[in-house]
Amino acid sequence: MPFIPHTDHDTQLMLQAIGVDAIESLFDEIPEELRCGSLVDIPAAVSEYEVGRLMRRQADKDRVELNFLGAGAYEHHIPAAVWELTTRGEFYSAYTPYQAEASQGTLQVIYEYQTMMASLTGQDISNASLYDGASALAEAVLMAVRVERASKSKRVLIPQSVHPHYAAVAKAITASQGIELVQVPYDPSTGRTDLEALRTHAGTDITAVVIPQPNVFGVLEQADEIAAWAADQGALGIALVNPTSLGLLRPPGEWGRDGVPIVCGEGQPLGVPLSSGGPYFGFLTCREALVRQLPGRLVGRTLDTEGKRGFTLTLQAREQHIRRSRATSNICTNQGLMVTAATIYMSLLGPQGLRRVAVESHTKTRALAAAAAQLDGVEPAFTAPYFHEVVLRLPVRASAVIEGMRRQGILAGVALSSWYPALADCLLVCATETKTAEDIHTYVQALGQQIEAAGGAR
Amino acid sequence: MPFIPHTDHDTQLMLQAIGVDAIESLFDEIPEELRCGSLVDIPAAVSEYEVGRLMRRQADKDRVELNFLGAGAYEHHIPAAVWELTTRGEFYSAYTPYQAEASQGTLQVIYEYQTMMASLTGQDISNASLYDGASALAEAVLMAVRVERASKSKRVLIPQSVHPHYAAVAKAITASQGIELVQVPYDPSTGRTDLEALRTHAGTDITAVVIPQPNVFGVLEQADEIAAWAADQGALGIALVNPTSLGLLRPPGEWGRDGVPIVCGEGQPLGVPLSSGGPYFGFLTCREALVRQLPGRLVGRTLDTEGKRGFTLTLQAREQHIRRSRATSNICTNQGLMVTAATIYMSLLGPQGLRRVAVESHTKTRALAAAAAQLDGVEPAFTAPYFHEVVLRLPVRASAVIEGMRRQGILAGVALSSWYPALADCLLVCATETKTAEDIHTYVQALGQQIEAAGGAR
Amino acid sequence: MSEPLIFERGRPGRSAGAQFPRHEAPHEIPAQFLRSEPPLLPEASELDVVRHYTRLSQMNFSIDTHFYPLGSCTMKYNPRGCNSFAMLPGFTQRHPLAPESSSQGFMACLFELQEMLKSMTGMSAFSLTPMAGAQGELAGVGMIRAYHVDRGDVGRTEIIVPDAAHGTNPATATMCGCTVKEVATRADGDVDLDALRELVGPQTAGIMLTNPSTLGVFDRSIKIIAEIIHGAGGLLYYDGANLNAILGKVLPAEMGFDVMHINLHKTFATPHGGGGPGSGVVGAGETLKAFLPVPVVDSTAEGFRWLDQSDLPKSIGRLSAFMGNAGVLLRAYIYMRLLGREGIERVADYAVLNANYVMALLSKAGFDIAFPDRRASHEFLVTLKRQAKSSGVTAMDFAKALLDRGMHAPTTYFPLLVPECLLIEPTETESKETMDEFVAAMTEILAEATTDVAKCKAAPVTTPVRRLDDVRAARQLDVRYSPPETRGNAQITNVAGD
Amino acid sequence: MSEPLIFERGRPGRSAGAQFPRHEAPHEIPAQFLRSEPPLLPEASELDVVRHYTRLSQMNFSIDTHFYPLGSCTMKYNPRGCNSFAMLPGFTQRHPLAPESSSQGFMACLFELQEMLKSMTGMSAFSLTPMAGAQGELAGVGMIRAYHVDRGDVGRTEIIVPDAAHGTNPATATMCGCTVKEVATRADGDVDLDALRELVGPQTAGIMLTNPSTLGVFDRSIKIIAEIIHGAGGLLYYDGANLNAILGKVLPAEMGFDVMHINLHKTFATPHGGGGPGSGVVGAGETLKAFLPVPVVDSTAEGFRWLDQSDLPKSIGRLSAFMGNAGVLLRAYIYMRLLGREGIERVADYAVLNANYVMALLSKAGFDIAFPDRRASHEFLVTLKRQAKSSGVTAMDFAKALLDRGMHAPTTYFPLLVPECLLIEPTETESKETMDEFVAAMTEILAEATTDVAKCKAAPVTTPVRRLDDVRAARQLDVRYSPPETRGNAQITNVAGD
Ligand SMILES: Cc1ncc(COP(=O)(O)O)c(C=O)c1O
Ligand SMILES: Cc1ncc(COP(=O)(O)O)c(C=O)c1O
Repeated sequence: MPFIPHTDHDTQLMLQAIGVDAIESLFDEIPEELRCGSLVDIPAAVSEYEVGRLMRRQADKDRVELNFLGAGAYEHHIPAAVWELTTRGEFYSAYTPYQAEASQGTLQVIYEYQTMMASLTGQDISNASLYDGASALAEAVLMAVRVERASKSKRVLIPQSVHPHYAAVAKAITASQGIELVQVPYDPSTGRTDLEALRTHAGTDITAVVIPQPNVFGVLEQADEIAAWAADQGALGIALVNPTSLGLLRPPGEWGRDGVPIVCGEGQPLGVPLSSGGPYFGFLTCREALVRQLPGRLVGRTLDTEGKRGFTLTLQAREQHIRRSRATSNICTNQGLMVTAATIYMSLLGPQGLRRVAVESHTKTRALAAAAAQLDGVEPAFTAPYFHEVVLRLPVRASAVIEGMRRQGILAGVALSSWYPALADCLLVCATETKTAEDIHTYVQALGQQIEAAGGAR
Repeated sequence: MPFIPHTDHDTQLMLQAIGVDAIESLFDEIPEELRCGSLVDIPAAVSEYEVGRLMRRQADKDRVELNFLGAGAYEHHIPAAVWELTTRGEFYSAYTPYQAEASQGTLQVIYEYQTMMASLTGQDISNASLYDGASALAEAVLMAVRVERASKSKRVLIPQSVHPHYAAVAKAITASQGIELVQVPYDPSTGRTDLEALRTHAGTDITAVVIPQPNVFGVLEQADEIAAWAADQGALGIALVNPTSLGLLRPPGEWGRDGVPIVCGEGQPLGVPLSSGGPYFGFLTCREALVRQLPGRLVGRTLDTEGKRGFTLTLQAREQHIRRSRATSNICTNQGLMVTAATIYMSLLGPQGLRRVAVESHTKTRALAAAAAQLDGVEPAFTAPYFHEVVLRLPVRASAVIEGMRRQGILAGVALSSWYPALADCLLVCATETKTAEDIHTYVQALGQQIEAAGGAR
Repeated sequence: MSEPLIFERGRPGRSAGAQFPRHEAPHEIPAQFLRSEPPLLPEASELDVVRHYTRLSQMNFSIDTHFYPLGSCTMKYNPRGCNSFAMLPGFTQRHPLAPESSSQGFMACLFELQEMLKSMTGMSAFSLTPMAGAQGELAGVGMIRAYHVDRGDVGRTEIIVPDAAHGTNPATATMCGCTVKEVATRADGDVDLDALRELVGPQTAGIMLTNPSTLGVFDRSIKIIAEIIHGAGGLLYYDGANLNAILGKVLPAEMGFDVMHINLHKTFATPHGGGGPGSGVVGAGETLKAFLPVPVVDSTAEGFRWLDQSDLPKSIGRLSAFMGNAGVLLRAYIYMRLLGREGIERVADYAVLNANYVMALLSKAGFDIAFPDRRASHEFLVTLKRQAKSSGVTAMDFAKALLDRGMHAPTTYFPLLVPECLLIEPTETESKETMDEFVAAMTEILAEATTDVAKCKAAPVTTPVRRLDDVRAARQLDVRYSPPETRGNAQITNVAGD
Repeated sequence: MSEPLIFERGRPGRSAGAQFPRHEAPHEIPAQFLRSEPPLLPEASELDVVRHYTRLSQMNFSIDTHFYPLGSCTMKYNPRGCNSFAMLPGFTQRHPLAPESSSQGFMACLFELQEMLKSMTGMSAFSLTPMAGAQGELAGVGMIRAYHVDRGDVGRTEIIVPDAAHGTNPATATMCGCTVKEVATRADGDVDLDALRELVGPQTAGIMLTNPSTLGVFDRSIKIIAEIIHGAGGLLYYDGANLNAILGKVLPAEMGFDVMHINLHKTFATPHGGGGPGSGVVGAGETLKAFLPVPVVDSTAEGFRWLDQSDLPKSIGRLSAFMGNAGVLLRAYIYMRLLGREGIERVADYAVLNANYVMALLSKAGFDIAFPDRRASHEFLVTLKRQAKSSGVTAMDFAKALLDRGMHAPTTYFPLLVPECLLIEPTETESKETMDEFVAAMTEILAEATTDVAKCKAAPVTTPVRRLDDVRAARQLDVRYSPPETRGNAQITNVAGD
């Protein structure tokens, strides 16, 4: 029996000890009419060899040569050590570190992680992770509303340049608590949030303002101006950031005049593979004064009975298992293993490595944009500076080139039409440090061919 | 600097402590005229990302769909746990367990391994591994010669049905010690060693007789008869066996009247991937009385100063680091990590699993042979029972089908022409438990097509 | 055994030089966007990092190293094959927005997973996106609310939750904008039906239940509960955290549940990873299936495709940026294929056998079982109230004393209902010998609790640290490292804990 | 911490059921070939096995967990990337007899490896097949003999070996049918040239040397040694075990060596794996290259191809069934690419810096350096003769006391020449802090050796076992487990050890 160690002899001895004849008797409290029959629709068992072969076949179907997709999930080099260490049984198969003395490994990892994320974002405190970037944004909004109790409107401004999936998740999670998410349009020429449009909300009891940096187009927002405006309005700033970018870019803690007090984002770029969207992890950091409203676990350093340094979960009274219906969030299981990976990743890269990755990702995307702009009818859609993603305007519908390029082994980018109908001819493209000059050449060549095939000029 | 932790500051402090100005000064005892210049022919450094991409490209070139090659290296299912555990840093990056107290993990693994191998082969004692099956055969021959000092001839009979690479290795390693390896032909109809030919050596001071089971053709030798004859001649029997087969077949310790006292072979089938031929490991087991002549490391169980059970290397006086020029062998570094994998593999399979693998490998190969024999002109070359490899006689030169089948994604087998010119139309094929009925069907279809293409009948 | 922080290991200027681009081209990002100070990340060599995290890992208890009978958490063996295959490059490298045409392998796995989940629960449809049990609950309660609103019945804002429920249940109800009503538990462990009848009304959105409950018993009146709730116009949410006890025995849909989640990281052996990730896939019956979160996978003649909000207009929407914890889903899928029908039907048999076996032995050894007249489900409760009273040795002391005996502690002080309790769940993957060792250890501690209280209180002594000062941790909050030179102001102190 | 044997964990009839075929078809092998009793293999669940070997692994010291300054062994960091890429499916699944047409990826790596090895040694050609240093030596000495025989000079059967040489050198010479002549070492650590001149003659096949020697010093008279040997008609074998100290500084060919091996598991960071596997690739200059073992990889216009005995008729033949330890070769290849030219040139710099640094500090701390007037190579010798005499605390006691301080011991009692010695090799991948900690630990033990001899003798106390009884191990030989019921006769006892 796979994974069940009982020999017949064991089972007999155990039944005897319990004092029943058969395992079936142990279910005798379940009303007979509730009992189901055999699960006939579930396939018969296969061996590990067979399932391995099956999975290899399925996985091979989805392999592609070159991936230029970004839009919230980024392909970076992940040092081999990251996952060789992360999948060590002691990390992989441990539970939440409630028994601190038996979990110092995990606890110290989280403490180190908290330190790194707090510094990266320019905040005082980082929690131990949330599910993913989008749900972290939702939690950040809920947190802001709890913090800003003075604001009765529960109105949160959210730029249209926030990843549409993130906006959707924030809406789905916060809607039933009477929170209103108000969109702020972007400037169609720069690709940045339209500050004029933002300012029309002045004096209307805004609870919080979400500031994406870079935004979904890869474009760098005028984060200082937005942060300052939010502060003027008495609204909490919520930064939504890419952690790789913070190897190079100014952290939200330093935006505007006094910095933004809540920062969230997607941790995937920090050593987590693309993996079809998950498991990733959301991060959430904040100013010290806000810690009581912070959702999620937190690890603190303390002393043991002999005065030795140790780590333990702390301020648990914020959490569901203690505060129940009045907790800061319902989150229990988080994304601990991903945090382990990210901590190891950041340790291996260090400040220098993370900066290099940021710079190289930026310059590779710039090189791609420049090369693509040599194609007739292709140009960057926006004028503002960008980080490591760029929106290219094509002479054809963007969706028209995707499938053709895929057949050439290239994932070309995201056709923005389904998210932004006005950008039907726009393709969101990302090159990271993983792309070579040759890769970029291959990309641009293929793009030219597919534009031609779709009826555009070459 | 990859892998070198020194900051400039560290280096300065260290040089100061030593009392020199520059690292270069530390090499001042090397005569100037010996110093070389820069290693200009070696390529510049690449990052882990770059080398990963390069290696992936190289590895992908060599992938094939279906492998029916055996001939000394066998594709079996390897449980995922085997290598996830074996590559844990504590096993992977440890040295030889000379400091026993700091190496109980490795030592206990080897003790368990020794137990399993001794039982599998029906012997008393197993060493801790040799390099591979072929060099284990060479060491077994040397051991037999040392044991059988009474025999002055140093003549060892070695059937032609021993894997030709093994015979070559045994020759290369033993030749300079004046050992004569005398070939014994196989019976061209059964594929077994020709007992008549063997018996012609009666009374000629034979030191030892090598008995392969199964032999290179997959055929089961008359091991009992050969073992008994060897004993009659006062020659030591050396069994050369496939360890998978011993899940099902009678162990050499029980061959003939009193069993064969030395057993060697290739451990690869026990959880070690094909990996282009290595690292594998050779095993060598023997009767208790022969232990002083056993080459290689040995782990023994003993007690610590508090009476607790522990493990340590033992009988080291057989080895080069103690006995130097009079050691049983020059072997030092062995194949420890492979032994770890094999021990975990055998633990996961157990007696039932190993037997199943043996039986299924046998029945799959039989099924293949039966299906292939449906093709015009294809038939088994030999009549004797076989284990999990079979020699097929084709209506064309065997080498003629290999490349065509490869292009169809199938490694067809070994064309025996280069080893046995008389078998130019023969193909040595192996199906293991990893092959499904569908795989076998695919194989036979492709074989038919390629025979046709090569001008043979369909 | 202790290990400095990775920051303490590093040195300015040190790096793992093979791990990032060797060169840095000049960039063109305007200065106003750039950070002036590098972040506080370790500056360490690759060996520093490998050695540090290898050593840290050894400071953990885990399933791979220790028996881990943590009630409600189902710490069963996490097969290594599930990990290896889920991490095949074709899966780990697949971008979440890859076109359907290059996603058919992945989508096939998800579709089959959806189908298997339907079979084993009786639900009509599943959505795989929720990233843990709590998010599954959020989805489910959100669906219940959306259903009522969709029918124009906007006043249903109360969610009933048993007093023994897991904390995520009431917390979820609140997050969904509902009010929580607690229903009491009877002395025999089942829900108090009279109390329940009094709670329901036109304001009732629904009830959240796990069955078997967190008390380790199967609620025999589940059918009546369903009638009461349905009769009042409410719906039933099944918290699938305890599915291990009834897998292949009872379909939640048959008990009357309208919507449910399953913690794949419990029943289907995906690893807990020191806190996560998990997966809380959510299934619904006919009433609620239109409201399931998106995306879900559909099978068509042209292959698998994603169903999104436009396909499922009543959906409560999107709960994750992409497709939930996809890698966890793959691991669970692989596990289900390995178990197969026979194996899945066997899970509850042996999980329940193990729990009842340990319960019987502990009872004989003199422990007080919280519900001694009931069958254990896959877990059961011991109460140490008597011991705490007589000798002062508490459930926490037992927990720590177990650590010294090389076993992880059971869940302590949950459910809150039962004083000084240990919730013990061996899971089906543990052997009789291991359980016998556990019983022996418990028995030994029980004896020690009368003969050597001080030793009980001093435990653990074999772990990397002794008992930690939780109050200090909260009062002198120290949740990040500051290098010595900056420590003065950056270290956070005196945020009073609570 | 202790762990039963896996046999003691199992139970008859238990198995890891996912790991082998679920069915067994009837087979047709005649009964006389079948075994009557199943072998003594564990009967355990997958969890039993995973837990057992995970726990065993934790009982080891290793580079990944501990500083490991084991002289002559070059225990440098084994990069994880080398392992991951060498284990790509295309490599692990490649059958050794796969046709050249589906082996071009693998063969390209080997060919480039051969070329890089030539560059860094000055040799004319390399064969990659030897599976460890000792087999490289076997190849090399075999080639020397074959060369003499090929010239008809059959009387050259003596191999000269320094008295400080590693045991594999004399053992190899014997395996090659040669007689060993030991040459003495001078007080300054270099070979005694006068003694050497007396040893050589028409019977001299050659000499085996490592330079820097196992004494941790570079033999300055190497050119003269080469002249003496070559002058007498012999050839020089270079034992490359200490290459780490001179990589990129001196080419062995320039020193006058005709043939050599490199331990890739030392200089090129392939893991030692608890004893192996390694790789002892062998290189030769013009005189001997025709005699290299087969196969080797050749590059032609049509791609890479294997050269076999038919291509290289003078080859000493085949030393492994297939292509040596191919996976080790891949790891070393990857490592060399990661280091690149710059990195390879840096290895010796920092390996030698580290050794000289530790030597300087230990000397200051009061330790006796065996060759105090010499530069250390990548390693150096401390002798504790004085301490052993005055307090009875031996090199072995120091070694064990280091274990208690969380560091692996240096090599002890090798070379045999220097009494009570520790051969200390930090390697270039260790940091200054780690070495400072080592020096502090050594200094502490040195103090303890006068103040608390009993404690030194009692060490180690923090390891899973205390000092083991080696004599008992040899006298009451117990090298395999026997289940209780068979123990009577199967247990082996009283084979006197020696
Ligand atoms: C009974 C019960 N319900 C719900 C949950 C919440 O699940 P998760 O931690 O996956 O969010 C748990 C998990 O501990 C649980 O035990
Ligand atoms: C100086 C020296 N020569 C030769 C060898 C033998 O190498 P191997 O163990 O790889 O056979 C060693 C290894 O320990 C060594 O240190």
